[in-house]
Amino acid sequence: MSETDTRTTEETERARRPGRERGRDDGKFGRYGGQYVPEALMPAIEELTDAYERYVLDNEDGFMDEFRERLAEFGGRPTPLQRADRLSERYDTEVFLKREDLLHGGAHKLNNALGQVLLAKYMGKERIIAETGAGQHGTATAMAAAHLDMPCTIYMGERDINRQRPNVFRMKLNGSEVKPVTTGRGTLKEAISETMRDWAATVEDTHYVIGSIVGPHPFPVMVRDFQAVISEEARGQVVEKTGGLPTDVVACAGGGSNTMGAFADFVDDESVALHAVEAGGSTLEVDEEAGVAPNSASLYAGEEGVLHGARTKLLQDSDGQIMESHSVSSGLDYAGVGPELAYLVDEGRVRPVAVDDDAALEGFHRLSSTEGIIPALETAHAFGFLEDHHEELGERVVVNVSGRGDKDLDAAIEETDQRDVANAPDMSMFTGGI
Amino acid sequence: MSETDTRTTEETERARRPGRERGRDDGKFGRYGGQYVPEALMPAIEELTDAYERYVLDNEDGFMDEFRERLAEFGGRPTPLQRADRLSERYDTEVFLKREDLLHGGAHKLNNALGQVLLAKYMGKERIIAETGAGQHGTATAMAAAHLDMPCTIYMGERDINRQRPNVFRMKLNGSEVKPVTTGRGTLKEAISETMRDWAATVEDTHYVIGSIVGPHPFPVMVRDFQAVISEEARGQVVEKTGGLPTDVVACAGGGSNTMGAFADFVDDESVALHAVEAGGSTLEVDEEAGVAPNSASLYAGEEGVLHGARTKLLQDSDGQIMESHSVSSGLDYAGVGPELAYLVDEGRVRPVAVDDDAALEGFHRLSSTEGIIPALETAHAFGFLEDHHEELGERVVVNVSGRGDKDLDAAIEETDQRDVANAPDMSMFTGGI
Amino acid sequence: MADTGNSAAIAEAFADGPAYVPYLVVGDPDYESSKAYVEALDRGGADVIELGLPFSEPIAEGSTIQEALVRSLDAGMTPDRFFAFAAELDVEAPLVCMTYYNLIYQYGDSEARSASNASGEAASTGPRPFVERAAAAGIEGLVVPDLPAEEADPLREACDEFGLDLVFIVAPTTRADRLDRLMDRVSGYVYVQARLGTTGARDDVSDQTTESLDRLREYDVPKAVGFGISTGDHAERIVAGGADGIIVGSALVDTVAEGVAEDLSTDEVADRLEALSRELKDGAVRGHRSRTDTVESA
Amino acid sequence: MADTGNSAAIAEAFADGPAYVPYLVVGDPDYESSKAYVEALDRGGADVIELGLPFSEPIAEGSTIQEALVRSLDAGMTPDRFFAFAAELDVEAPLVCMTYYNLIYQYGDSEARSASNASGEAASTGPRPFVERAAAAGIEGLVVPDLPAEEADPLREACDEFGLDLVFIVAPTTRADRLDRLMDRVSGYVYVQARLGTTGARDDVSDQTTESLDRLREYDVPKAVGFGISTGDHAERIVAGGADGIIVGSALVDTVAEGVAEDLSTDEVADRLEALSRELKDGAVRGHRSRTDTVESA
Ligand SMILES: Cc1ncc(COP(=O)(O)O)c(C=O)c1O
Ligand SMILES: Cc1ncc(COP(=O)(O)O)c(C=O)c1O
Repeated sequence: MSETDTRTTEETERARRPGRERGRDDGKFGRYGGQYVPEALMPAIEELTDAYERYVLDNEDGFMDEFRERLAEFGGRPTPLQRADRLSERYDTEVFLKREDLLHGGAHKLNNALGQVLLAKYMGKERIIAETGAGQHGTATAMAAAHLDMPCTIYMGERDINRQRPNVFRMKLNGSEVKPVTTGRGTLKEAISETMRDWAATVEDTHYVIGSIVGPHPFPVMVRDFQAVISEEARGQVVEKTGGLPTDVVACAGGGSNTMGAFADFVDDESVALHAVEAGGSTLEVDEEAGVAPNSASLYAGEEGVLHGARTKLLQDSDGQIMESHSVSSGLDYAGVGPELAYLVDEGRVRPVAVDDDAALEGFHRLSSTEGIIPALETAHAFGFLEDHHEELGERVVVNVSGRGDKDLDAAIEETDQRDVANAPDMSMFTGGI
Repeated sequence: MSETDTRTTEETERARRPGRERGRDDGKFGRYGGQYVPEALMPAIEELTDAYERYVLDNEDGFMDEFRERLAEFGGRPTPLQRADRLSERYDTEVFLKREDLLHGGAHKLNNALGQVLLAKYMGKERIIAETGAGQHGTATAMAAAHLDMPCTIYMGERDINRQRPNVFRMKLNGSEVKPVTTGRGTLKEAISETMRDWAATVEDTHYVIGSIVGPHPFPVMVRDFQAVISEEARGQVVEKTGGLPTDVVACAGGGSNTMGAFADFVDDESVALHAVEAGGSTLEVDEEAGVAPNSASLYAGEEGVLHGARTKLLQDSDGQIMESHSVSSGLDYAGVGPELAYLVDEGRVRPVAVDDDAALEGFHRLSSTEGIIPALETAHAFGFLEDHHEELGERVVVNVSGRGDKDLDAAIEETDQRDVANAPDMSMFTGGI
Repeated sequence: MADTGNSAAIAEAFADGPAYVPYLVVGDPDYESSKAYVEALDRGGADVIELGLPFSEPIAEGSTIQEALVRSLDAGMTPDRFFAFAAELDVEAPLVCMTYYNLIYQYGDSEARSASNASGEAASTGPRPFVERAAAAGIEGLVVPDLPAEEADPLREACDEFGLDLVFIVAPTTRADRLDRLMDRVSGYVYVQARLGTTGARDDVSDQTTESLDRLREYDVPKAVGFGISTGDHAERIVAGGADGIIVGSALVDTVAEGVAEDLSTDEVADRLEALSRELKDGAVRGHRSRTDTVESA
Repeated sequence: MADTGNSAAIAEAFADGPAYVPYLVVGDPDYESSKAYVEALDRGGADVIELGLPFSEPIAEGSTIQEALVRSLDAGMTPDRFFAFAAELDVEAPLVCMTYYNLIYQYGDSEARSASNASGEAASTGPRPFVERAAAAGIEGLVVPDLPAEEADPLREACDEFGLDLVFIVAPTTRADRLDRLMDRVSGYVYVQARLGTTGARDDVSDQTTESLDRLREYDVPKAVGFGISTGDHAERIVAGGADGIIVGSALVDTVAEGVAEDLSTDEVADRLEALSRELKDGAVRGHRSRTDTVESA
């Protein structure tokens, strides 16, 4: 507890959400978690841990109040819980959609980015850095930084920059500097290294905004706490609408932030089944020789290891080298996963499921054409799951719509073109891109 | 009104919003409005008028309740009213943003599209048609139609199709048929004619969803009533936040639906100044010879005439031929405007202002970089107005953020490239498009 | 108003036998050819000629006529040139102008209009100057497809002042209460829309036509049926079904468009228009005869 | 643990005079050249040699070393080849392996691991097999940049079991409480990070170095300063400032990279590495001498 804390315990996050204690004290989720970082970053990590405890957990200086207010006003919270009429009919079960796609920026990413940038402000930091792969976390961070008037630098692999130009443009419009990373293969992992490098040199005045529930403690708990607003709202909404808890909650999982966000307040409700849907990519087989796993199913198919500051489940070869992962959705394309999810899977509390590229694309077209919501390709995996597994589900299912698909139009064309997607519209005029 | 109406008057729209009586009875706003349509459509118009009165005004069968619930759940209402910290500082006045950009689909358009598609369902129609120019109204209608399981055909000029491929793709994803219109110049006006043509042949089972407060009665009042939720919410929100009414409400105006939506419930508050910001284009001068007005300032510079079913203010030559209008934002690029706005301008209640392309682009970059919100180019005009006219405004200004700018990234690059936009970021890597 | 029109010539055109009422867009594809075409209609037996004055937003037209309107506008057609054209025409049939209300409403002293606009007041010339000018050019009637009866009183007054007929369109969907309102204001003839949809040549004869004619029987204004008539056969059946005249637009405009597409000479197109007119007129006459026969044999 | 290390050779390297501790990535740019390069360091006067075993996600490295790690991985480096390399080396200086924790943690019986995974249980070989194998290959110490003291106990135990030193890095930002925790677990020498930032050759000598050395004075484990040392001059000043040794990485890796870029012969690159080593070593010796002089003249 902080010395300047003058609020009653009722007002603090700890008191409000006792179900979110996992990992808060020591950053450990059973065997997972921890702080595997270079010594130079340890002080920053400790400073952040302290700030997390004071501002997030104890609401010092009214941090959480301001956070929630900004999430509401700037972000557009609460997002609705919508009954999906046609999916409900199709699966003969009540399907509810948690509409994170309606959040400012078009995905749940802002919940976290806004929380961290605001926290950096409370900590007196003067600069924000972040890495981004496809650009979703980068755009969310750039928006939050502009909103809170913080200079911001986003590291992005050069190859990703070329593939995700609209997102690069959005970050620049929001006043962020986008630094191309030219080392190695020019993708997310090099961008992460480069951001770490920047942080290691600038920790004193800079905060590194990590984009999912990964990385060293306190990131996994902190990002979870910022994203937990999803399940906090959804739980209240589903109870209000139906008078009871859902039987199932479904969310896609890359790093797992929308996933833990959607699960957090349901973990203690033992009757609620939690399904983490990972990218099955083209196949779950791995090519050890090439170091490639053509999927991103680290919960389902990964092994314990240490990556980017935490012990968790990873896609790695037998030496411990990290595999190149793959998914039709770049936002799920990550070889690791949040340590809390790894733990909850081992505990049997969360069920990991892999949905392959084909099923995800069908899910994409199904939600678009029958519900009038074009989902992100990441999110589409959750709907691929629904189609394949609906008979295993109970009578009231909440699916987290983690983001909208406007960013994915080009990819959807290309990927739909490459295969026989049964429920795709005639897209002949778009062959070759938009 | 209707025979089956069993609700108390308190529940009806008429009773709830007496301030919205203008035009309801006869479709007239002073000299403006009316029903200038081919005889074949008159019965449809009369049927629609009847349906409007029963379902919208009298909430028959709980239409308005369902509409509001779907707007909330599917659309994401209420949208926030956000204080814009940095603009407030810049202009030394409290600036609040009404965040219609957060509505599903990315613009206020859905308020109307959802209302009309739902109404068509209540009327027993089996098919939806709509015209679209840049594709904003088309995408909103396609979403609403998918959501409500109504077959939908969108007419779009061939040239517009080629310029707005992402929107075309979105409509197709939502299951709509997009029919290219090849007559004439292949733009919005030909698409309107073609939609009218379809409607004239199919009125019995088809509803034509008009996209703004234009067209014959009851469209102007009906679309206004659907969009009035903007000011209904904003008024409540600003009073709750500040304890008082705003001094000014600002909205861009093309056809004027976000405009009237933002103004509706403030019209009776005489202390509130209402500013309708039109596209000044490159200049307010017109080229009579070529029939081109390089702007879309029909309220500010237009003359009374009859277009697309209503008497209103138009950009026309001295013969009465409609001018080709122009704006950097395709959604404002329309030679007419809603008759209610024409009336309110003549009455002195609404102040029309023209903001040119350059100032709009600066507004676009300003909001993006200082507030972390990338606005639609249409919306950007309202922020161009703020910059140029803030000294004339009172101490509490509400600006309607009618839509987000994701759809405009290409246009923003091209247009920023063509001129010296003082506050644009370095965009050299984007020269030539994304 | 009902059956007694302002224009004696139009009344006469319907007086004995069926009236053949062809339509062309003035200035399509250019001023001079267009004049030759209209005169060919006259030679082909036109009883009344409808002249289309193009408006930039023709919401009531099929694509055939819309394209013709664009051709004419692109070639520089204006209301003033239209009036000059009408005045120069060498035809026997009375002329009816078909156009959209905005052109009628705006016509007049454009300086006065812009002055009133600058002073902040709305312009309000209204339809009178247009009608006055039309009358001077020899126009005897108006059809305004986007002007419903409810909005028509100012135009009706001007027409009466200058002796023009004002033709209204009745659609298959027009309900009884509206029918009265229309028939109260119509003069010259009523334009019976043969089917739903917009203009354009079609091949069948619609049931809707018969129903419409039935509903109109009690009103004794001449009933001219239009929308989709393209052959002598059609014409015959429609007149046999009770029509007092036939209005033919798209089939003739198509002929002009063919001339443009195939780069035919003006004479060649004019000949085709004349021949088609004859066929249509003959069909109408046959239809009328068969009706009279039926009546007589009854 | 503190000052008494497990490796006598490492202790000896720091015993008299300053230690020159060069670093190279094993297998950069290929196995054989790399061996020649490491042996050149030895000839150039290395007292301890740090051998980098490349990991695919090297979050603590500057771009120079990151690129070298990629070159080595692309050329097929694995932990087993690394150990073979170490065993084959013909050098006098004791060897320290620098790598990331995941490679240490995963090493072992891969069949056992995948069996345990298939059975649904997490693998838990832990660091012992790696350390055992390292010891067998002649490695006498480990540096693991992503392993903080808090997570280091299992590795510390394995190192003690097999007689290896475990080197920790102290950063300018390391706070006092953490310093104690680190110094409790360190052995062999402590790696004093000269400045904030990641590895990479720089030109100046940082104030942060002096401060760090001051803070470490009370702990009597040897202090080797690294990060950014690239010339004999640097080396001199740093040792003069109180360091017991200098660690040089990027400057040497740069030399290897130059060889790749300019397509130099292995011998040429080896010669340059040897020469640079000599310069650095000499600088360190000069620095040490000046310090002794100062002390003596004081
Ligand atoms: C829409 C969307 N959903 C899901 C993800 C995956 O991230 P996480 O698993 O952290 O929610 C991303 C990442 O970019 C995303 O953009
Ligand atoms: C974002 C946005 N704002 C404004 C408009 C203009 O329409 P209206 O004036 O009817 O609000 C459009 C039309 O497409 C739009 O997309």
